This record gives sequence, C-alpha cells and structure tokens, in this order.
Amino acid sequence: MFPSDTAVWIVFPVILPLVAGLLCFLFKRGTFGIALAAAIGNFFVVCFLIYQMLVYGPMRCYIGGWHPPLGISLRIDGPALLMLLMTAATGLAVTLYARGYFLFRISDPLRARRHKRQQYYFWPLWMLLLTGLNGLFLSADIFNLYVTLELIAVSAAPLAALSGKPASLRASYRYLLISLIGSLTYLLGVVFLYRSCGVLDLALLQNLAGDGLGISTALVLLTVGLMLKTALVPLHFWLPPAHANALAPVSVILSALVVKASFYLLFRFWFEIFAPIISPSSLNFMGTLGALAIFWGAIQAMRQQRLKLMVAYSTVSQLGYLFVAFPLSMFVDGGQVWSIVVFIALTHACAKSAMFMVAGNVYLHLGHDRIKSLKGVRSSQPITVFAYGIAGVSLMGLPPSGAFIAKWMLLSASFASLQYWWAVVIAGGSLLAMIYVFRVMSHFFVIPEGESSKKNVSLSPLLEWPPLILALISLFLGLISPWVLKIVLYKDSGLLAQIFQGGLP
Amino acid sequence: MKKKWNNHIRGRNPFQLLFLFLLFMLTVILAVIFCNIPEKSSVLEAGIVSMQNQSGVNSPVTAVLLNFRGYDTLLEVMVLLIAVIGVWSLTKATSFGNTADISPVQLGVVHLLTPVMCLVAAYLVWQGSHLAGGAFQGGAILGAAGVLLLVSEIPWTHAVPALVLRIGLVFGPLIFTGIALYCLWARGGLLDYPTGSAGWLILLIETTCALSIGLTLALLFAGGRPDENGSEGDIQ
Amino acid sequence: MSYSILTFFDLILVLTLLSLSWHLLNSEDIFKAVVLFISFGLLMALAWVRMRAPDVALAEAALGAGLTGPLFLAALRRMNRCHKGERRLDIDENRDGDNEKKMEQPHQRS
Amino acid sequence: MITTMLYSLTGLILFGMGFYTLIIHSHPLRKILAVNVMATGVFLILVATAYIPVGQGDIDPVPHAMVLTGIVVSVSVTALALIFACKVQENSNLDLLRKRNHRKPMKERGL
Repeated sequence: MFPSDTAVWIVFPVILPLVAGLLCFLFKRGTFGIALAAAIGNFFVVCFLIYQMLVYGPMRCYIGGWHPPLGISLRIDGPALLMLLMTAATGLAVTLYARGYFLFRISDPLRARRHKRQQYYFWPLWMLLLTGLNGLFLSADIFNLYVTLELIAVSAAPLAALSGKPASLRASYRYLLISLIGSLTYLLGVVFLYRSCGVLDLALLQNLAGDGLGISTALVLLTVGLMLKTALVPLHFWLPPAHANALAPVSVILSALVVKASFYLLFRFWFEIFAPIISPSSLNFMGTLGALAIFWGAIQAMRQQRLKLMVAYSTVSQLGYLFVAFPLSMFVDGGQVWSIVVFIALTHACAKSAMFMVAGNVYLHLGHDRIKSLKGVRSSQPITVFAYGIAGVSLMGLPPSGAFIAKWMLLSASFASLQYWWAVVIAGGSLLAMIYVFRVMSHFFVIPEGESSKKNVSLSPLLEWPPLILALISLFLGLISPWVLKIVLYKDSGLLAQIFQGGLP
Repeated sequence: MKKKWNNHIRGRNPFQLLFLFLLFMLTVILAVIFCNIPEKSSVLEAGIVSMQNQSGVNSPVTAVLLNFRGYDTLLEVMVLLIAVIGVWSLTKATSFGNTADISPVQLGVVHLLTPVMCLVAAYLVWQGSHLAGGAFQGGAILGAAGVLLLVSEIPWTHAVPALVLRIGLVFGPLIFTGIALYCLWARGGLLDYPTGSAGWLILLIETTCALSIGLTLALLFAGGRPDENGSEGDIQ
Repeated sequence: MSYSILTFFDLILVLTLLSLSWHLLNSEDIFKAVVLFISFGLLMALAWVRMRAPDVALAEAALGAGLTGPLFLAALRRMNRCHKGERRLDIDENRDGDNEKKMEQPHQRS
Repeated sequence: MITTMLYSLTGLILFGMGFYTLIIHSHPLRKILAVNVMATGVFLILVATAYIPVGQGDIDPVPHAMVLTGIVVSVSVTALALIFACKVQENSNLDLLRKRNHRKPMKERGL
C-alpha cells in the first residue's frame, strides 16, 4: 500500500474538480458529464482517504517534496476528512439537482437561451468552487488558506449573480465586497503572524504560538476576517439577500458549504493553533454572539414572507449553534472538541441543502415562493413536501438526527460545567426552529375550500430525489454516530490511532 | 463658484467623525503592537539559500513562487481564470468606440509598440529564472499590449472566435496542471519536479502561463463575453 | 537605528504616498480619483524598488497601475454611458438616486 | 530597522484610510478604489518586514512571492468587482428611467 508520508491520494480531491472546471469551461457540450464524473470521483477519493486514514492514522503530503518551513503541506485528519465528506456528498447531490433544475428551466422555450447560458457558466464556476473548498479543508498553510478563501469568494460571487435579476446582482456585489474586506483582514492577520513567528505552516505555528501581544492581535484579525465570511450575527447582513436571490442550486452551495469553510478555519485556529492563548472570557464572548445569532436568526426567519428568505435566515440561526459550541467544547465528555461541531455542520449541510432544494422545487412549480400562498403543494408535490418535513425535523434536532446528538452533547456539557444559560439558549433555539419550520408546513397542507387538490405534478426525479436522500441522511446521521466519532477521534493523535489499530508502523 | 472640492470631506455628521477617531485609534494601536513585535530572524530564509541549487532556478523569488510554493501559484492562476469566467457570465463585451475616430497616430503607435511589448514580455519571462521577472510580469505586459489593441479598435480583435479565446484562456492552467500531474506520476509528489529537469519545466510553465495571463487580463479589460451573433447555434 | 541619507528619501516617499492616497480617497470627482490612483500605483512601484523587491515593483507597475487604472477608466466610462447626456465631470458620488434633479441643473451642488 | 518601521507604519495608515473610505463613501467605484489601497497597504507591511539593508545579507523571498500572488489576486478581484458595479449601475439606471417615464407619453421616453 502507499507509504503514509508521501500519500499520493491526498491531492486528488483538489486536482479532480480543478481539471473538471477547466474542461467544463473549454467544451460547451457534455459539461454535465464532466462535472458528474468529477463529483463521483471526488466522493470515492474521499471515502478511500477515510479508509486510508483509519488504517494509517492522520497523514501529511508535502507538495513538491519540500518539508514545511519551506513548502506547503496538505494534511488529513478526522475533522478535515468529515468536512471533505460533507462537501463531497452535498456536492454530488447538488450536481444532480442542478442538472434537473436547468433541464426544467430550459424546457420552457420563453427564456431558454438565457437559462442555457446560465447552465453553461454554472458548471465551471461550481467545479472551481469545489476545488477551493477541498483545497481549504486539506491545506495546512495559512497563506495557502488565504488563496483558497479568495478562490471561494471569487467563484461564489458570480454564481450568486447568475440569475441576473437586479436584486441578486446587488446582493452578490455586496457579498463580493464583504468577503473582500474579510480576506484583507485575514491577510493582515497573516502578516502579523508571519512577523512574530516567521513561519507559515500550521503545525510549526502550533508549537511556536507563545502568548505574545503580536500573536493575539493576529488571532483577533484572523477571527474578525473569518467572522465576516461566516456571517456571525453583527456581520450577517449580507447573507440573507445573497442566498435567497440566487438560483436554487447556488443557494444550496452557498448556505450548506461556503459558510462552513470559513467556520472550519475559525474553529481550527481557536482550538488547535492558538489554543494556549484562548481565554475563557473570549470563548464566552463567541458563545454570546452565537446565542444572539440563534435568537436573531430565528425571529427574523419567523417574520419572512418568502420561503427562500426564511431558509436563509434559518442558516444565520443554525450558524449560531456552531458558535455556542465554543465555550462548551472544553467540557465535552471524552475531550472531543470537534465532535459537536462536526455533527452540527454535517446535519445542517444536509438538512439546509434539502430545504433550499425544496424551495427551488416550489418556485419552479408555482412560479413564486410566497409562504402565504403555498396552498395545496402537498398534493401536487408529495415527495418534495415529505423531504421538507424530514429536513425540518432534523434541523430542529429531534432524536435520530445528528443535530440531536450535537445538542445532547452541548446540553450535557453545559450541565457538567454548571453553565445552565447555555442549555436555555439551545432549548430556546430548537423551539424557535420548530416554530418557523412548522409555520411553512401548515401552509403546505392547507387546501383552500374552493379548489380541489391539484393532481400530482411530476417533476423530474433529479429534482425530487436528491432533497429526500439528503434529508434522510441528515435524519439518520445520529444512528451512525459511533463511526463518525471514531473518525473524529483520529485527529492528530497518532498514538491513539495506533492503540485502536493495533500498533501499525 | 465656491471651492467645492473639499466641502464634503469634513465629516458632516458626528458619526463620521466618531468613526474616523475610532479607526485612527485602532490604527495607532496596531502600529504600536506591530512595531514592538520582537525581531524574529526568519527561519525560512536560511532554508531557501541551502535549497536554492536544487530548485533549478537561481532567482529566489521565482524559486519560491514556482518550486517551493508552486501549489499557491497553481491556485492563483485559477483565480485569474475564475475572474474571467465570472465576468463572461455577467455581461457582454463593450466596444470602445467606432474605428472612425481612432487617429492614425494612435494606430501607428500601436502597430509599432505591440511587437516591442511582446518582445519585452518574452524577455521578462526568460529573465525570470535568474533575475527579476517571471510569468506574471510577462503576462502583465502582454495584457497591456492587448489593452492597447482593444482600445484602438483593431478590427480583428472583435472577430476572434470564442472557442479560440477559451482555448487560450485554459491553455496555461491546463499545461500547469498537466505538468503537476506528470510530476505526481513520475516522482510520486505533486509538483515534485524530476531532478535536473526542474529548470526547463518551470520555464515551460512560465511561458504558457504568461500567454494565458496576458489573454486573461486583456479579456478582463474587454469586460464581457464576446458577442456570438455569428454562430446562432451554440450558447451566447 | 542607523540614520542614512536613504532615511531622508524614505520620509519624502512616505509622505508623498500618504498625501497622494488621502487626496485619492477623498477627491471630489471620481475621474480625478482614478488618475491619482494610477500615479499612486507608480509611486508604489518606486517604494517596492526601495524595499529591494524588483519583482514586486515590476508587477505593481504593470498590474497595479498599468492595468487596474485602465480597468477603472473603462468601468467609469461604461457607467457614465448609461447617463445619456450627463457629462463626465459632473458625476459625484452623493447623487443617491435623485438623478432627475441632477439632470436639470448639473452644476448645482445638491 | 527604521525603514521597516517607517514603511510598516505607512502600510497600516493606508489600510486604515482605505477602510474609512470604504465605509463612508457610497459610490461603488470609490469603494473598489479603497479596497485596492487597503490591499496595497497590507502588501507594503508584508514586504517591509522582510527588508534587510543592502549590506547585511540577502532578503527572505517568501514575502515577495506572497505579495506577487496577492497583487495578481487583487487585480482579478478588482476587475470582477468593477463589472459588478457596472451591472448594478445599469440596473439602477433602467429602474430610474422606467420610473421617470411611466408618466411621460411614449415619444418623449428616453429608453
């Protein structure tokens, strides 16, 4: 098998979508075939990497053969692989859904040319965005992370503006500017870090990170930059219009994947690189911002009239849970800092993408997505409504879903650490989530007296099955949580890996 | 007419003044912190000098750009390509005025200058291996030549078919990725140049990337996708 | 803290850079701001040469000033072409949508 | 040492000035100019940290490579942002013309 330090396969999650993006831009026909092949290949490579990591433990790949202080190194460990798995699974579902979406759009001759152009430009941008995401989850070098963040920002903004409507153009223009400011603040943080440590590699930074003033300023700058990109509450104003006005497959990508990439970096910086200089008060500050996000997002979601805006605001709210995990991660049983975050991120990615796909289906079928007039969609699109129900249930965090496991860990951690207010925040958040999910469900099921229930509108399977499968994955994530925890266990703890794996070289 | 150029600079409402003051304090704090970070002798620099000869290129910056941190440059060339794809997905190209009112002097200068700029670009790319220069500087000069051609409305610049443009755009990154994969196959590591052939491989990458970057920058200036009124069949 | 003749040159360069960027960012008219930005880019190229970074100087001169400047001018021209009849010099950023008033009396400062 | 201090200070002041203009002014082109000035400021700090006077040994090339990458990335992002600004401007003009014209008879419309 492969020697563990020159692992050849680590590079493929980046190279596959990159080559696919280039080919999709080059050829006009057959772009869906290339994109699907890249998505499936990416999924299998990530599964193979997970298998390889379980056998060999966390691995590093030095690009160009140069070791860290000089070259760039990619490393895979538990959390990175789970984020890659999340991106691969959601990406495959989005690729299929986008195919169905554009086929449906092109079928009506009125604006076929415009939708054909949108489809043509969707595939290269989506593949290169996937390259940026995989590159970010794999990379272990702060300047390389800046380049991948830029890659994601530059490919996400035109994707969001693909629909061409004035509202989506304004929203994605503001999104581009905000992520530019975020990247520049991040870069200033990198400059401060390079000035005080002289090294760019994350592993070397970890043991160099003393408690100098320069390093804590670098951490503050990095955090502000990444918070801007993760749309935490005070800086969240750009997210709802950008995600709601985009095309359905694009808003899935933005909400489920792009927002998580910058959060993943934030969490890794706080709990791995700068762990020694993190003070409990700063953790609590992030926790309060998270709590603010939960309540503000939920209240706004309840007030929205349009389905897509409601789902976008629920993204803002669910991101709050990721930040509430900051103060409680220390007290999780078994010391697994990453377990809560991984479960929330995986469940939210699947459930949120299912919800946005459902919103897209409703928009395709009814021509609008005003919640008030969603009369009788249950009878015309049963599978879509079923998928919405399951996604809503797992978003709320009811038992079998992964969010339940995460909320259970959060609650037990808050009780263990006698910080009961976090428990109140979590329970309240779930209650509010229940309210805005069921508000829409009720409109789905109400059939006005006058009309008879519409017959079943047969949307193409590509449109209906991906949301259902994703919703079911998010629902039954809780049942496979022991294996997920086993993967998370394999963080840089090589020793632990060997104990479980019987002492491999 | 009253002197108008700076009347709105004095922050009219107090919030602007408050924000200016806060920002000024933040900058001062950052400056104070930055200045008394202890002088850290960069451990990197020692490493590079010793590895210099193995990188096949003796200008340190090009060695870092294309050999030690070649992965960064690969992703960065992709950022340039995405910018063009994004611009093409948003708008159509605009014409910079009709060919009637382009003065013959400008046409003369352009016909004289473009070959010289291409020569300078080639020299910069060649010089990149041992002095200051490289793919991006050469590409920038080529881009400037493209801008000159576009501005002076040279007729053939609008008649270039979209497929040729797309091939030109994708050519550089594709060759770069191809060479990276070749190294992966040959030496088992991405961008791990086989010993001895690092020099000319880097030169090959630099020339192809310079061409693509030049075309990319010219198309970014054109500001939109070429209008496809010719071939109705395929997608605009 | 070695003082040399270069430090005197640095001071002049730094002060010019800062005053140029101040005028650039707070100038009354966008077109003037773009022209100042191009000269700012060229002066930055000089600063890079002073910092012993010739590659960066070349890139800044060619990309920062030589290409971003024309991009801005093309964008400005494209944005002004939408205002049929509005002359370039009157474009001012605080027109916030009251174009009708601006159309009737272009020189009146609102 | 004094040169590094001087140029890093300039870079930081440029960053602050750009950030202030970015927030205060509303014209899209001015915001993109401010972003460029901020980026140049950050790059100036980065190269200033690696500056060593001529006599005392050669320079650490990594910041120069980072700044080169940064300049190319900021040029491509600026080009994209400018096209966005043009499209947003065109749409807002169309709305204005449409809003202003719905009262006028057909022949006077400026469309």
